[in-house]
Amino acid sequence: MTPARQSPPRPGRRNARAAAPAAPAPPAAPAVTPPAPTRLDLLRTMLLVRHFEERCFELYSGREIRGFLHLYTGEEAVAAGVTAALAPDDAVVSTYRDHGHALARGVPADAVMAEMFGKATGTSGGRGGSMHIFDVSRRFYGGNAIVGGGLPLAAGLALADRMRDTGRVTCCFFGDGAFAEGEFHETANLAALWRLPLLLACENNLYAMGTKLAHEHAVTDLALRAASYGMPAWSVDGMDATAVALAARQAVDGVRGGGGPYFLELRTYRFRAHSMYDPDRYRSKEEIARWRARDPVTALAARMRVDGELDDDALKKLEDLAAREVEDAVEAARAAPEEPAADLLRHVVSPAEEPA
Amino acid sequence: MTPARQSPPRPGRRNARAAAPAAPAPPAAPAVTPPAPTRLDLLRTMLLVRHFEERCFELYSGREIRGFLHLYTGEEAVAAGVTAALAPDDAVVSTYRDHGHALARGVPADAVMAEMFGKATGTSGGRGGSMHIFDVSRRFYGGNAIVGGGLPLAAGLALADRMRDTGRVTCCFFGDGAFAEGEFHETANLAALWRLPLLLACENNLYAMGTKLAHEHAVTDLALRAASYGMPAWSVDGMDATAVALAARQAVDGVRGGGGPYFLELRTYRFRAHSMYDPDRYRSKEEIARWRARDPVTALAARMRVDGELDDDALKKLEDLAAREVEDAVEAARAAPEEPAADLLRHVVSPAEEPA
Amino acid sequence: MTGPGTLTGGGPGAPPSGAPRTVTYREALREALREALAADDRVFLMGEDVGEYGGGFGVSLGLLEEFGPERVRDTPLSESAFTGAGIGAALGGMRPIVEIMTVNFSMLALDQILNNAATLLHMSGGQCPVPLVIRMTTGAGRQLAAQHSHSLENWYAHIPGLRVLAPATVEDARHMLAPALADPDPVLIFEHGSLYNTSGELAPDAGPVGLDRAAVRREGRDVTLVTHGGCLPKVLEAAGALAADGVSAEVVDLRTLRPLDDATVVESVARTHRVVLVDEGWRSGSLAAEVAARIGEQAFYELDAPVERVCSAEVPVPYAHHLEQAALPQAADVVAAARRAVG
Amino acid sequence: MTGPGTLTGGGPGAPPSGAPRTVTYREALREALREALAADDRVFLMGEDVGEYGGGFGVSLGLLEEFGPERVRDTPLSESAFTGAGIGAALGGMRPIVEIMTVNFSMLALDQILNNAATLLHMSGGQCPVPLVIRMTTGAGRQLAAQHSHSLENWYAHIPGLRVLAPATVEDARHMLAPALADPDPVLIFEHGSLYNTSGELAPDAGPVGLDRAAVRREGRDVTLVTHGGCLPKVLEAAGALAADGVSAEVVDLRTLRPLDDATVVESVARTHRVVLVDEGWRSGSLAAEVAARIGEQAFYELDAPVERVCSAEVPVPYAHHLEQAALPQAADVVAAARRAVG
Ligand SMILES: Cc1ncc(C[n+]2csc(CCOP(=O)(O)OP(=O)(O)O)c2C)c(N)n1
Ligand SMILES: Cc1ncc(C[n+]2csc(CCOP(=O)(O)OP(=O)(O)O)c2C)c(N)n1
Ligand SMILES: [Mg+2]
Ligand SMILES: [Mg+2]
Repeated sequence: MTPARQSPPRPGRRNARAAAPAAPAPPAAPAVTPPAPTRLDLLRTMLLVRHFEERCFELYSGREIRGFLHLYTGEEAVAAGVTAALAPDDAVVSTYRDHGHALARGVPADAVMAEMFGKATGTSGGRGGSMHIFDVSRRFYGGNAIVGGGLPLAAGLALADRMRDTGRVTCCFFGDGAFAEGEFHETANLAALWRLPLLLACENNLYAMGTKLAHEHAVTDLALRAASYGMPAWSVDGMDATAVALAARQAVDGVRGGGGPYFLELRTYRFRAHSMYDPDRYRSKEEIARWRARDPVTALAARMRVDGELDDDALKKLEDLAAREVEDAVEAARAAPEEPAADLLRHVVSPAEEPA
Repeated sequence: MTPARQSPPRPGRRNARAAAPAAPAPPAAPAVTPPAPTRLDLLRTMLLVRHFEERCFELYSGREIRGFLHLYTGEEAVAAGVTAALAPDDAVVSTYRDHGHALARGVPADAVMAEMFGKATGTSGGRGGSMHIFDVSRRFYGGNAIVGGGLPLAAGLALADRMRDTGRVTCCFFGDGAFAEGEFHETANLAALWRLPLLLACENNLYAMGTKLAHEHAVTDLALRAASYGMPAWSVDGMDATAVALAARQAVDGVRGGGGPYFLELRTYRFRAHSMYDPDRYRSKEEIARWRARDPVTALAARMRVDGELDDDALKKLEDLAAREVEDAVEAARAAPEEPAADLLRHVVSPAEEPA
Repeated sequence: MTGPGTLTGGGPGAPPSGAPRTVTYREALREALREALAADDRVFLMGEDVGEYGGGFGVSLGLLEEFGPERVRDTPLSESAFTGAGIGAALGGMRPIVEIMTVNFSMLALDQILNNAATLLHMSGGQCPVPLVIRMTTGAGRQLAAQHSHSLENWYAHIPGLRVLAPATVEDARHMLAPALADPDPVLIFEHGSLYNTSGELAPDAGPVGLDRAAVRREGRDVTLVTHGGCLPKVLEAAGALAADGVSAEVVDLRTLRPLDDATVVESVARTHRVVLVDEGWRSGSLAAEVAARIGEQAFYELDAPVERVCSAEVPVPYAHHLEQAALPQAADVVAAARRAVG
Repeated sequence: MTGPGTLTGGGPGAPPSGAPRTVTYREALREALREALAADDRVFLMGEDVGEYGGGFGVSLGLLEEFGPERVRDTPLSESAFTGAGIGAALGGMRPIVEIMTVNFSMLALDQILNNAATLLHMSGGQCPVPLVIRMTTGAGRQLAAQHSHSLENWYAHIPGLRVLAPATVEDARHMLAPALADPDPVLIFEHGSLYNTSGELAPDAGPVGLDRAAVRREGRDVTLVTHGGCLPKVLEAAGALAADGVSAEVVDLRTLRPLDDATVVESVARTHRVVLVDEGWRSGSLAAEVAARIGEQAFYELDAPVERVCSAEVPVPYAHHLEQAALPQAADVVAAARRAVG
């Protein structure tokens, strides 16, 4: 296909391009998978997410963040490893558990935190909150709070790239729970049928809210089932950031090379409750402790230490940097202005274009 | 579980049992699969369906039947073979292409035809038409015109039987097109997870309206994909009534024995267009002719003839009987009264119970 | 997604006879469920996280332990399939109660509700009544943003064949379920998320309530305020404020949104001649629009002023507290509208 | 499921200049699609059977041959996925036109339309406009029974963030698509099934029409008849009958159901002082209810009689011809209501 022509704006008609940010034009050169991340890169990302999430926990208890808050603690290796395989032009679609994805994708901590404070400087001007972080400049198409709701959307982003032959990849995160929704199956079929450049990144953390995997699925081997759509599908240890990064690179390369969709089952665990409302009655302390013993952050740091890539001082410095970035974000969010209530009705429809 | 207690009707409250037909009470003895059908049984059923459908074709052209009309011609072996494996207490859920299922299930041709004439003597008092044949006395829970819409319903009927341990089976017919809808996948998972007594009878006639199988599905081996839910799943030659009957008996026995859901892919072909509106542009004459050469009715008759079970006279007699039954149904339908328009609002809600 | 604050567990089974008890809306719902499960073996509760988790909003906490996993049945995420399974189970002789976590997610089950639950009876010429109860949370006010804050009971109230309930009081939360289960047709129950933690008194000897009539929650002479569900507390607050100011407001709680008891509304308007409709739904196409239309049809010559509507702003509900509150009907808005009406 | 009668194929590309042409509603829609596909590479059509079959109702017949399978794209049965894919493709820079075969099946895609298409712009603080067009058939009258005969455009008209169109004339069928595609936000187009075979004149030089204003289809003094979509022919017929009887009826075609051009309605009512609303939706919670509410709010002191509504009976649409016709608004019902209004 030839690149899309822009039809000229019609005088007197409403037009997105006048006011709202235009959909980023497809790149002149096809997107290319970035070089493999170093372990230090991965560790940095994971530390930022970890500090961010744990700080949010406190802020929620202090009532500075409200609404539903779903923390990513324990699953950091997944976001860090998968996003490391994506080019800046690739797209990401996320869930309501989206801070980790957003931060790993490079959305500034400031903007994410401000969003949770409901401030004008937040990624969505305070309209989205924790579950709806967006940053189109980084092709981060948002936290989606309908379980499975992001999947068709991601297929559509991939379809646009396929039709315009951009070489771009769309990565969609979703959970083991979402795999049971019809949306997953319809999307998997569509993507495989049309060979869409889509990475289906399934975060299997063994629970959908309080429902354990064996109560969600008749067959719990999700990769095997995904393979029934005729797409490559692998299971990966989601507590091992380097393993995730490696698998993700291979999958993204396959997708980018025209191999159609790939499916990754990232086996992980959330250390905290489903949301801040959840008393976490359905999991035993022992089970949680067993998984905490495999903490992806300490595991990676430990391996780096063994290999002489990291010492206590260096780790301390990294931790401090992460903590500082988060603390700065909190301070900035606290100080930031609110959107005026008079602007309540902004962004319901795009602003009308001024008559020419 | 103990059998359900009936709570006494509350005076002054609306109550189904007073007016609408009660849900059939679960049988005292567990349902038992009937003896295997003879080839003659199968032939009789198929002839009835064939004559019925071809007559409907004419009646539609003569404007005596209206609305959407989806004919089953060519697929008779499926309905005949599958329903032969069901006990009277088992349940059936159908699609908009439902005459064949209904007739094979034993719903009187009179009542089905009258429904298509929109008459008061029709199975649904003329309110349903061709796509919505119901006969609860035969546990025929209706033609459903939302593709895939009957599947969750069928799972629920099976769930009721599972919870009450009745030994009954529910059979749900649906097409290759429906297999792509999220409803199929959600239902398959639910049925397999809860080991529901459900027979998933997938009529793969290679087309969903004008869309060929390869444009509907990334992987066209439907039985293989159904097996990914952990249920037994087989492909059967749907043009061979005895093969269908045999496979259906085995599947129904497995389901009834507590094996959870079974999936049958019945490979068949519709000889006529999707509906009476369809000019059938998307299939070649040659393809249709190839399949017509495998006509399930003539194929079975031919085999019976070779085996000395049927001669020309006997076949002629069977044909005449079927034709007569259909013709009687047409005459009766023509003569039948309409529901009074004053009764338009009947059956929107159940009639109020008279105060005690 | 999950329930707030302190959740009391099993709670006392039979109320101590004598004095009224104070219970929360959540506890009242739970008692109703427990009673229904105990009374009839055909009744079971099914939905996402109704069991081990205790219900997305904590309503069914403890019931799994009491009635077991067959009758308090956790489902996979699959709103269409498990709602449809509830319809099928109802056809099969059971009396299912399906919980959809919130009305937002019920969009995924709407095909089953509209095209099967509400339609089977008619389409089958009366052969297939569907004695099913579906419960769901509705409404905004807890900063859950645009995909978790809808009020779409008006859509369900549009569908012939359904009965639609909106318990706004602890008493209705406690006593609407039994008659809903006795109804041979599908009944939807909308529980406003902001009500779960409210509390009220329950008479020890109260039985099932009627489902056909609106309730006058406060009597008054000058203006009629009509509302339902989560707005009732705000409207009562507004009526209090108006009274302090010499305006006597009557408060009508619709309770049943389909069939709508317009007689009670019209009768009140015929006395007050002025009316304010308060509805958390988006204004255009709100339930308040239907009530306004009926008042116009049935009480045209009784009206001394235009019907006033106080609805939500037409915006996907924003997260930030001040924006969300600006989007929702407030007691002050009701007071202002009532003042306009009484002129 | 499929299209009726004679379907003209590709048809002439450029109209012969000069005189107006008579075309069917179906042909007008097809010409609009062809023009859109030719004008902008970003535009593509996607849905069940839009390609090889020629469209469930024959609208897109011939376009596959002309534009190829990438741009006239048959989808598997999966309303949620392909509608959502349309939303995503719009975010990705395309200008998709999604066809959902009928509004009945759109229930399966409603979550995507409500929670994504209509909501992304707001939820993202303005970052994600969704320039998507969704077309679907609506309405009853062809004996398709209870699962194929809904009129639910009122539900879509309830959703902030959407624009909802109901072309009732050949001209609107031909010329609403281009401005809909130019709209940066999601636009839904409802095509009434009974209109496809109707025909009308197209001026050779007509361009895109405005999407913001209702149209007065006939001028009159005594009573205003307000309608949209498939009811327009019946209402014009009623106006003719009334005229023969000395009652001069003005006919307003809403055209755009969201945002609703209440100004045109109110202006007309301010002249006629009497109004009948005609809407094929079920009466309770119909679009007519919203129009009635707005008239009550904005033209209360202009009304000389109660607003009349002529809607469908509240029943799942029955198959039998006489029952179906009894359920739907008829010209005679409109005449009777107008007579009541003019008293
Ligand atoms: C359609 C829908 N149904 C239910 C919910 C409520 N809910 C939110 S998260 C969740 C569990 C999802 O589990 P999973 O997909 O495994 O993701 P996880 O939370 O484990 O990351 C549920 C049931 C919802 N948001 N959307
Ligand atoms: C949800 C839904 N989408 C679309 C349609 C229109 N439609 C009716 S039948 C049909 C094809 C179904 O194909 P399949 O399941 O293979 O059954 P078949 O007609 O071949 O027996 C379509 C698209 C519908 N009725 N329901
Ligand atoms: Mg999970
Ligand atoms: Mg088929």
